[in-house]
Amino acid sequence: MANHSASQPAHVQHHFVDSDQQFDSAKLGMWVFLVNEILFFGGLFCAYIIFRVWYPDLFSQAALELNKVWGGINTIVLIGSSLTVAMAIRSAQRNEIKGLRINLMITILLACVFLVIKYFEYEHKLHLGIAPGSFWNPTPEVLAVLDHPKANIFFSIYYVMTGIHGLHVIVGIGLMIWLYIRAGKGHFNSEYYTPVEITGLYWHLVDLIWIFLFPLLYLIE
Amino acid sequence: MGRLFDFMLPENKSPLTADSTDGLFHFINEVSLILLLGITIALIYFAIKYKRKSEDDETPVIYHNHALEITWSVVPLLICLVIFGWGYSGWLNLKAVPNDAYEIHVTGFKWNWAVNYENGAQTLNELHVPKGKPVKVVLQSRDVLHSFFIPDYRVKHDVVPGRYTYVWFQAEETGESQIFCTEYCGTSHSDMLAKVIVHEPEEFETWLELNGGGPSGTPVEQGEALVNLQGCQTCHSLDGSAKIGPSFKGIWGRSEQMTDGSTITVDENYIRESILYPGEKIVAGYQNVMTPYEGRISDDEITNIIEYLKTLK
Amino acid sequence: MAEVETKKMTTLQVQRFIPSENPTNTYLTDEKGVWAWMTTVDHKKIGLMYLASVAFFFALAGFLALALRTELWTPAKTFIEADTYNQLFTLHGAMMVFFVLVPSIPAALGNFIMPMQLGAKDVAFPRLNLASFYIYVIGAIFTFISLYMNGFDTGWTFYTPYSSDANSAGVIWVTLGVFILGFSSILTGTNFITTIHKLRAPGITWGRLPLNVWALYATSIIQVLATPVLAITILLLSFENILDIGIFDPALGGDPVLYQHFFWFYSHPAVYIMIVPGFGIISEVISTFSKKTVFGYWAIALSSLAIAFIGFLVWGHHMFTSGQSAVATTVFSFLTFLVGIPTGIKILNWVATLYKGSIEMKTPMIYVFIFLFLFSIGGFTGIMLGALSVDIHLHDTYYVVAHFHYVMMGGTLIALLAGLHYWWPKMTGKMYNETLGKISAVLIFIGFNMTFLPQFVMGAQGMPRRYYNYIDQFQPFHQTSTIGSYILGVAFLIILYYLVKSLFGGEKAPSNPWNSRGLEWQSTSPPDFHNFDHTPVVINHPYDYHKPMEEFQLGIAVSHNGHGEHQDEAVSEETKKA
Amino acid sequence: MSTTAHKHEHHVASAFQLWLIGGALVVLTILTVVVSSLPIPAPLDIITALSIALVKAFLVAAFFMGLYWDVKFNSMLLIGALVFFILMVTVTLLDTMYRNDIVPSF
Repeated sequence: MANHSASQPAHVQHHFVDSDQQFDSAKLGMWVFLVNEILFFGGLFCAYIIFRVWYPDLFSQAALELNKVWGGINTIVLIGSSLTVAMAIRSAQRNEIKGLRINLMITILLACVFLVIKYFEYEHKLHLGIAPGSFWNPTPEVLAVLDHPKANIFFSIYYVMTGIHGLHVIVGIGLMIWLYIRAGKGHFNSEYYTPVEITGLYWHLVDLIWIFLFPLLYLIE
Repeated sequence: MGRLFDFMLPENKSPLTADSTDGLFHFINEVSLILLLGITIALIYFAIKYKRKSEDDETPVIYHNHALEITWSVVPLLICLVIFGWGYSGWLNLKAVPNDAYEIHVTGFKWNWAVNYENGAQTLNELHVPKGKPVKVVLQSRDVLHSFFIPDYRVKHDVVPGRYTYVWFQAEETGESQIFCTEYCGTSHSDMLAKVIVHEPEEFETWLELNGGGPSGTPVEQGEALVNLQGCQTCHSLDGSAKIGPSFKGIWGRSEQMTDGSTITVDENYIRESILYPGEKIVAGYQNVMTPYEGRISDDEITNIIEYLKTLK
Repeated sequence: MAEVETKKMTTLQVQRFIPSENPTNTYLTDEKGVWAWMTTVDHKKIGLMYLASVAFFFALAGFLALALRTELWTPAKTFIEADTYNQLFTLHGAMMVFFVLVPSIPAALGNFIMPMQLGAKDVAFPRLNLASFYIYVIGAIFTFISLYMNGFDTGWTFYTPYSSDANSAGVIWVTLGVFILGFSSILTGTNFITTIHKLRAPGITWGRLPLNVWALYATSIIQVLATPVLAITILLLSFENILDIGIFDPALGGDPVLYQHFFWFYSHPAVYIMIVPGFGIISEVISTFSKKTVFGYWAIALSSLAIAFIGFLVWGHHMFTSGQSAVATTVFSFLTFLVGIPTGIKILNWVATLYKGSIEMKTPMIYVFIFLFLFSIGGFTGIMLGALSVDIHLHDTYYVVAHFHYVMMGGTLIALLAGLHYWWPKMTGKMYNETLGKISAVLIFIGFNMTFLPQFVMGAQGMPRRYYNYIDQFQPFHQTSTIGSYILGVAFLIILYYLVKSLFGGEKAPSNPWNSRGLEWQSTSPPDFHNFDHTPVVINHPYDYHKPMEEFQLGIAVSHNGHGEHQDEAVSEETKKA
Repeated sequence: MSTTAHKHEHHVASAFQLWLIGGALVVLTILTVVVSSLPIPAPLDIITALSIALVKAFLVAAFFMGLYWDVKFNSMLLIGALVFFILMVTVTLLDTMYRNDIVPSF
């Protein structure tokens, strides 16, 4: 039987040689998972590109219905949260648990702000009857700007892309709360902060996706 | 010609579209058979020749053999390139419709093929074509994906809702050929069959003349013709048996229980609604599967159908 | 167990470890009880749980197949209605693909064997491994709920707009089930890639990786890259059903052919997810039973990766008649032939491995021979279907049905059977009845060919697939096929019988019954909870049958957590000794 | 590769650097919104917007996600994912861009 050597810290699982191997494995595993995420969203971007190539007019018209100021503010909110996550990792690396918790808290708040803004955007659009697929039932004012037979498809793509992205934000908030609690229990230090690191990677990817969603949906007119 | 794998293919009735396909089919089969025999013989020979004599058998260390490996990579590659080129040219031929092709429209819908000719003649599940003349069949679908397949001519194409697709062929002998639907389309997918009926050219002209100009006769006769053309009996029997939908027998004036619990007596307006918007009221025990006829049928035609249904006591 | 002193060392000394023939403490005795099994993070137990689930679904879907074949005995109705038939073939396909073939080799056998072949104690993320098993279970539950909700009759491909039409509660549940199932596959792939990168024992360089591990590596890459696209496709399809978003529905302005692109972008590579791990098993078994170095190690290893890569670019060959553009069709056809080449190379390498070997026709080896024959036919008919003009004629006929059964059943399942018989003594510590094993292998061969050879003929004659009724001329073919399927059924029952029997009354298996040089055979049968009671050190190629067994039984006594840090020193020192 | 020979120190980014990257990202976001309001002709506006997005993505991946200091294999994974995404899009476009539907003549 293999036995744990007393020289290894408690967080190292039995099948790893040492802390480094465990950290590298976790990080590699997370990157492989991010590859998944990229191709998952890749399918949506692919649908976007194909419909855009088919109906370029539709996309430039429909983008007018999206508020680029709020979209831009949301982009900055998300970038800010990415920055605070990076700062949180830095705090963990430097053994500053207080800083870690503060940064995590700011990240959670910014993510909530993002969702609230998103909620009002959705709310506004649904109010105007700008709904996906067969629920497409726009008011005359909208039709005056956007009279395209495939407009419902654009908004299907819009809702699915931003909706799934929003879902990722919600999952991210959950993870951050989990980290916040664990940090409070003193689980993390400069030797062991793997969960913070890999959640950070996830959060940055959510940011990355939005960095592309924003110009593709809001700005191309 | 009498080739080894002739037994696998149906009779070739449209050489212009089928010859290239058949030639390639035979070529691949023959090459594959030779290679498969080679592999099999090698396997059996090695298994016998190098059967284990004792647990201490020594085996040679052979990591690789460049000459051999290059041979068995390059030769199959070359064969594959030949096959690709051959298949590609045959396929281009299937796509390139001759300019003088006679055009016929075929609409696939659950679970029939409606055929429309240039002079307004219509048939259901019968594709009448002249012999010795290229025919282009323009395909469209009313509901879901179907696929139009005539094995005797080696042609097939998916029938896609919202788009037109086509196949062409040139039948060289009179007689009948089978048409299949090869894209799964629901309950009666396997009954979505039709026949190509090849006529002598003059005979075809006569047939076309006779059937052109749309239905005629009394409203009841016209209604019956329409019900036949639309393939209504695929789902609605005339003998009282329940199929996909309720039977037409005795439908007029019948009281039907709906899925929402209400009861409706079949009258003109109910029939009209059920043809145009079949999803509105569903008879209990049946599914909502019928394609709406809104925009595909005129009020006069509906009236004729109603007159016909009244006669089905 | 080998008696070794644990020492603190800077340079590692290598000792010989001869696995005990009478292990007292194995992974099977370590944790007992249902709860311990259900919550275990041991890759071996999780592998066995997958194996049991896969066997369950295989039995279920196989039973459905027999029902389908029985229905096809006569051209019209034999004993079930058209709607039932349509649901059964859909369920047969969906279950065989998503619940049997995809997880069969990687998640069941791979989970058990791969960490042992690496000399690791477990996969990189054991808890994730358990999670993916339960995700698989949840996916299965969703599928059963779907059956309760009127079922689904769309075919396993879920083509739109048929699948997005009305009355589709069953479709929504099953698509969500497949969506969930996808994550099981993704997590397994993620886990394996990390394990292969980070947890190799000292001395296992990329050049000494067993071919089974190479195959699983290629498989995992495909899983990671392709499965998320299935997830998003199937999610969009669910949205299509629930919310009518219309991206794939022509009635709302979408494009049904786009769905096919999305679907096959996963589902074609998925074919390689199913077959490539089978290649790995064949390489292992063929070298063990011919007691000879594998011919063309790198050719076999790298052709797996080549297949994985090119396999991503050929999905459109499922769509030659769909109305996709001529340019795309041409490109897809061309690339399809390119993917045939590495596959052909593999087959010839295996045949060449037999040359001048010391061949022992044990049950696993018989399956390898069956594999080589059946898979070759599957490959040749694949070339036939890749040829554009011929595919137009053969598309969606029984020819295609026969082709993919030759590849998926004649390939993957036969390879699975080879692997199962090969590793059975290691997994259970028991030997199965060799005679019955050989009899059932021959029965499978006969039954299989009887079932599917006639389907090539009737397919080429024009018999379309997914037909409940058929025209009379095809009846003799269908009847031969049905009889063949019964023979297959009997053969599988025999296998089930003697495997289960071996568990309870089987002869005790030695630690290395086949005299393999593979690392997984240098442990006890069944293995220790931690696979090895030492850290294995590898200095030879896994197929170096010309070297004595002693050189394959090396290891260092456990130091910190199991693995040595200084692999280079260890290897060089041992090389000097040898 | 299986085990690392030395215990390596994880890179700790400097706070200044992180703030700098964050600032750059905000500036680029404002820039891309402003540029989108300018009357730039059709293909160029997409190219500008996407170029800015790519620069932002690079900054996030390289510095926030630490790829710049990380083992190269992780960068390879990211690039590999993008390559497969691009393959997926281009090959699908081979179909969708070159379909020409025939129009019925009667």
